[in-house]
Amino acid sequence: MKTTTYIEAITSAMAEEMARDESVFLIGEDIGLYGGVFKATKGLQDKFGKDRVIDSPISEVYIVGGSIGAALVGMRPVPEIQFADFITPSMDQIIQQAAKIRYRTGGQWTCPMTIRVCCGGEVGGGLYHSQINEQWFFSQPGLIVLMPATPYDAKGLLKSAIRGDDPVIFFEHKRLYRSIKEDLPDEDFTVPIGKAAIRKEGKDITIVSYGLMYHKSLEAIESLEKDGISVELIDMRTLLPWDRETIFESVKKTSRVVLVQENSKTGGVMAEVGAAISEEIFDYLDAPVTRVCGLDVPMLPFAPPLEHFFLPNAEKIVKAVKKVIDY
Amino acid sequence: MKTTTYIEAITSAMAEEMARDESVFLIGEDIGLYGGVFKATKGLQDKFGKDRVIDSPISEVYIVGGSIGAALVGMRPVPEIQFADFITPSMDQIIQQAAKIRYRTGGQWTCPMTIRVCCGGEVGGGLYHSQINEQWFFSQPGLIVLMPATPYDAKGLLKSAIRGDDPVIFFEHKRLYRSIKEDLPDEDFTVPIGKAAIRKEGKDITIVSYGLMYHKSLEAIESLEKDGISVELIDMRTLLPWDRETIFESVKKTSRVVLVQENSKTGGVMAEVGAAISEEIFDYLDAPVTRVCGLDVPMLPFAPPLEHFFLPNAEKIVKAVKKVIDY
Amino acid sequence: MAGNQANNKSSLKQIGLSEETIMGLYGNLLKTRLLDEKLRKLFRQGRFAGTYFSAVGQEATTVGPTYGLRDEDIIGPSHREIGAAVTKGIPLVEIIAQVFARRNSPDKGKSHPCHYGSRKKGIIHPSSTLAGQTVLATGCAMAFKIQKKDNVALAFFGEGATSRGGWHEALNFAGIHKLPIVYICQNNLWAESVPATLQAAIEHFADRAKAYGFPGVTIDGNDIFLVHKIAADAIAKARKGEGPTLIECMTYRWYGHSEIDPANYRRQDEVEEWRKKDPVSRAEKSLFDFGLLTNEKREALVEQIDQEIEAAVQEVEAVPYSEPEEAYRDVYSDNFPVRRVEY
Amino acid sequence: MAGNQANNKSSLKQIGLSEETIMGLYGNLLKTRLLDEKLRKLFRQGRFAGTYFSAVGQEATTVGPTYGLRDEDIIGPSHREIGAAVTKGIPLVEIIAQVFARRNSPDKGKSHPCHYGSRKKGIIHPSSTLAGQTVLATGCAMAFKIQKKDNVALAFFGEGATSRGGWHEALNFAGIHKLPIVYICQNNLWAESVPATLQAAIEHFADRAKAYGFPGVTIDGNDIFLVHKIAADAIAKARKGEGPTLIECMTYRWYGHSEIDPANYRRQDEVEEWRKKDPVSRAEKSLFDFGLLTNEKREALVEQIDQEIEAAVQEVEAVPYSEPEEAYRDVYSDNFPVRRVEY
Ligand SMILES: Cc1ncc(C[n+]2csc(CCOP(=O)(O)OP(=O)(O)O)c2C)c(N)n1
Ligand SMILES: Cc1ncc(C[n+]2csc(CCOP(=O)(O)OP(=O)(O)O)c2C)c(N)n1
Ligand SMILES: [Mg+2]
Ligand SMILES: [Mg+2]
Repeated sequence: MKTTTYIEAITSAMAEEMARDESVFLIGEDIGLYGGVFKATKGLQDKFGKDRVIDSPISEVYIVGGSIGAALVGMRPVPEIQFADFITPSMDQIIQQAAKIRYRTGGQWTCPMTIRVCCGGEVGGGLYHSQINEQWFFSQPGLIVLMPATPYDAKGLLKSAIRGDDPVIFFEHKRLYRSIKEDLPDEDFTVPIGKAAIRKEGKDITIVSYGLMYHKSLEAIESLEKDGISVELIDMRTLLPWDRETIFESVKKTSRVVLVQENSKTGGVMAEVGAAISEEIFDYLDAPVTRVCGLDVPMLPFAPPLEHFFLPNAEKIVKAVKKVIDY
Repeated sequence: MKTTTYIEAITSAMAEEMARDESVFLIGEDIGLYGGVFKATKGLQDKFGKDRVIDSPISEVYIVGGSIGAALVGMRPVPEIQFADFITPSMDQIIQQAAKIRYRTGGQWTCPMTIRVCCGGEVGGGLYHSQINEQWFFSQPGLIVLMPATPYDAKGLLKSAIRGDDPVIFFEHKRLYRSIKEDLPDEDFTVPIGKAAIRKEGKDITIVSYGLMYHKSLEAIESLEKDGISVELIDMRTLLPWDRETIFESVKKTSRVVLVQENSKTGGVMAEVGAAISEEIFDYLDAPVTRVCGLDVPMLPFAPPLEHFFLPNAEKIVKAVKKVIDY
Repeated sequence: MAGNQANNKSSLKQIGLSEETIMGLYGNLLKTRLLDEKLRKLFRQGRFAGTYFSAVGQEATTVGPTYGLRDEDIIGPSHREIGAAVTKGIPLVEIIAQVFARRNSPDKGKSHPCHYGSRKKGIIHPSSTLAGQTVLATGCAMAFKIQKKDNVALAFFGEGATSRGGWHEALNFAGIHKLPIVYICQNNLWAESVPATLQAAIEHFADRAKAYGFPGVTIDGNDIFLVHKIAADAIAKARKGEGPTLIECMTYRWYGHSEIDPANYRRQDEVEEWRKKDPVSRAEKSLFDFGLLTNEKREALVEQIDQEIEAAVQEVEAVPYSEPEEAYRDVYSDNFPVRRVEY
Repeated sequence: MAGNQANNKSSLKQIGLSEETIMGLYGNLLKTRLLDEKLRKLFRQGRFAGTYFSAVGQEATTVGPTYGLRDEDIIGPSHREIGAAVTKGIPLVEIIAQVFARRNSPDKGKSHPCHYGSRKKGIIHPSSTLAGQTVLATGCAMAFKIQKKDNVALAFFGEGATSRGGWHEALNFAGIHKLPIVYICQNNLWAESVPATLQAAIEHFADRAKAYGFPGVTIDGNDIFLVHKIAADAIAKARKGEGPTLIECMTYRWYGHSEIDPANYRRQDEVEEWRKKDPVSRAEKSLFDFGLLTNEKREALVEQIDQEIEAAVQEVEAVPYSEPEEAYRDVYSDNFPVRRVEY
């Protein structure tokens, strides 16, 4: 067992997978000598050489598109997008190539690629260093979309992604990189893609969240329990394909649900989760499916009070839960 | 009054706005001499010259990004993206620049630009000539997203878009270009952005749709009425900001709703509409909010039976409506 | 006679290619032409859906570079690479099944006609987004370098596609890392209706290589022997780890952008002029000169190929489309089946 | 003395710029330097949030081209263009208020520090996506051409940003349409931690202009007078409708990529070497030689500017942040207010 931060979990997952399988390689901006702007790839170029840890030019189209090409001929690329804000130039390659090459070729070509994307707010990053943009990939069949909230999941899911045969968008929340630690087993382990985690059982209401919002929800629960409200807390972990069964079972049990999402509300992942709950287990609901989300303004303005106002937090979650409980 | 097809409505809107305001200009691939691959810009280069109807190189980044720049200094660009499938390279410019320049500058710079995007299936276009991708823009605050279903709306909304001061993604459904006609007034008219249209009043159930799916829903209604089901039919027209009031009022009245969307289901526009209905008018619902959508596979496979299987149609809508009615 | 033969031998020598190569190039060129003309006709008869992009007039630019490649060498094509499909050896029935989108197509009818590809034969099925496969092929070349394999990648694209940002990013990367890739630009003077003069302010797109630190060369793209030699040299160089080359082949498409395009943006005399530079008749003229071909031999060859094509078309047309349920397959690996929807 | 003066006059003449221009350039250069060093310090003291990108060492590349522009000329900057903001005349208080993200900033605290912009002064606030403003500025130049105005656009970017696809698309379009724009590449040898040798296989990024059919030139970017002259000529040419120019300014950033970067990927001797080429002291040396500056005059100037800066900082720091509700504003025009959410 070793106490490990979220970012160390990611680094070690890459190091172990690279040692295990020589077809795994990394490409991205500043990931080599520098070890990445957040140091996620620290030491890896020393260990695995410049051929397997490639400092790319500022070319997000190529970082992803070149990785797809390499994946077609036997490699398992792990490209890094330095900030989720800069994934927009790669949309063409992700959507039109990675997500569809298996489909359009009737399964002849496959794309085992894991794009690591550093994302998320509450770091004073403003409009261009706080974005997530997970909803775009969530709506694209052919992609796997992951967002771990804990070091264990970060390591286990990243390993599953790298070993898998599908293109994965792997979101890492930069606010979590150094703020959370966990004891991780020394032996090799993976976390299955497609399974949500019930982090806490409860009976009055279900909270569904992912990424940083899982931690905000945890915070909210402390205060809610003081008021005698028993919350079941689900961390989605895999966004696509999302784990309907686990979420539905929980909501069937509690009959009430609050969905928490960091990104702007309209058209987000929780819109789907909410719509699906209403569509498929309507009869079990005793109150409206309620969302706590970022504001419907560009994610997110720079000045600290504006950033704070934009983001969901424990206080907002508590209020929403109480409203649903009192419904 | 003149009988006008959907595409003629679009052409005439551009011609009239260009005559009215010299800051309006067009840029896109094959739009000049050739008049566009669907002939939407036919005759406009002859009329307004090469400076105002610009045949661009194959550069979707520039087509949009250059238009944004021009918009900043007093122009009202109307760039064309030849197929919605090819809008992916422009995502960076649309999301990071157009949608956010007003916001990030505290309102100093504005971007009055209308991106015309030819979209949609049921034309034998396969994976790369059938896409819509409206959900990406629908989830981006700062953008206006329109999709007319009739010639009147096509003309009136396009004019509103061009005259407005916000960046607009204007989806034109290629299946409708020549398949529908309508008598249009000779005098100038506009259609307000942000207002849905109640196309038909009814009392048993509400169908909400847009674009080609509005027409599929109309078809479905014919058969439903024979079975004595009275349907209220709403055409969203504006996707962002969507007209919650009109939709909510209708569903409050009918207590039942079916949402019809051409694109894949997961993470689509109707997820938001469904989630919002469940969230905000929960008590009025007598049955689950039900969606009829494209399959959750890449939109869409080429072979005719596969394309047909992918798309919603009147038959599927009828079945879904009956299920909701019988609930 | 003897003198004549000696003469032929010497011109054969001059051309610097073996008889086998010359005949191989010609055979593929002719097959490509006949298949393409046949498919055009079938499309016009409504025998298959979608659309059709003819490459008639520019076959030498695809057959020439492809001839002699290994199966493991990768091609990243665009929409006019029927010649690469034929030459790299995708069976006729597979090519045609893909065009007809039938159940026996290896893609099961999911891809567009003209998006020729084959995993087995190392051709990446294109997405329609232009220059997309240029980026992917560059990534394949990057992989070959990491894997220390001496495979090469070949990317095909029109002059129009060079305006795309992704194209720039790919060539820039290939230059930095001296990747084993050869870029073939088919400059046919038009991108759909847009002339090359509105695509760039330079006359020769090979000049773009200067921005990436590797050589670019402009050649007569309708001389199949020249195209093959220049490309083969560049491929050999790439295989040795000496970096990429950009080859601009000047050529022309005889027909519309696709079969529904009347192409009346072009002047008729321009079309006529280029038809005179027909790569097939030019190759034949050389073969006649070399004594490698006679009219009779040619006719026999044509008839044989036509029969092969006809047989393949008949075989394909007898096969139905995939059943609708096929739409659910190949979205993910088997671990993640797609949820079925019932109404 | 008299002889000395005559000497100075002749070297002044040699340099080909008026005394007013020389002093104007120097004044802006010095002000930029002092402001930049001050902001670095303030950031290190935790006086403002976010991050800070210093441009110390490369000020001549922004001050030189910007000096003499009209308000209506447009600048598309990146993240090291504090010199353009100062020189084009954004008031100090506005610049600092933006860095501090205060309520009195024209952007109301929404943009990132160093994303300097001003509608009034014709500088487009950058998005962080590199080369983004290169595309926008090219669009402005396109508009000027349509509007038949003789305004010009100036785009600034580092050598790293030239690897982006959008950069290629913009320059390609500018070449085709001979747009009134000048592209300034600040080649400071590094893009964050990545050396220019991993950014492209060419030594000089000016060579990329060849791909777009307009001239590219590489110059000493730390000689403010040279930078100004070369840029002014290119701007004049663009204004006359004679098309774009790409100017590569060789320069260097003294400090880290941002203030949190120790920049230990660079060799110390490289840094030392470039510090010797300091654009400010080089300008001063010329001014001393010309007899336009003395040590006393310089000190007085420094003190005056420092006081101005200090006053502006104090003014700004007294202003609070915007109230939270401000987050809802400026999403759309007034027609489309954003829905408020209450929990
Ligand atoms: C990104 C993108 N934009 C637009 C199109 C539509 N389109 C298909 S082919 C074509 C012209 C291609 O010209 P060129 O690259 O010269 O190839 P050619 O057709 O001449 O062989 C266009 C604009 C596309 N497929 N992809
Ligand atoms: C599209 C995009 N990718 C990555 C980044 C992160 N990033 C910010 S500055 C920078 C390096 C820029 O290098 P260069 O263009 O040479 O400018 P310099 O910092 O040297 O002035 C990088 C990679 C970004 N802002 N945008
Ligand atoms: Mg062409
Ligand atoms: Mg640099």
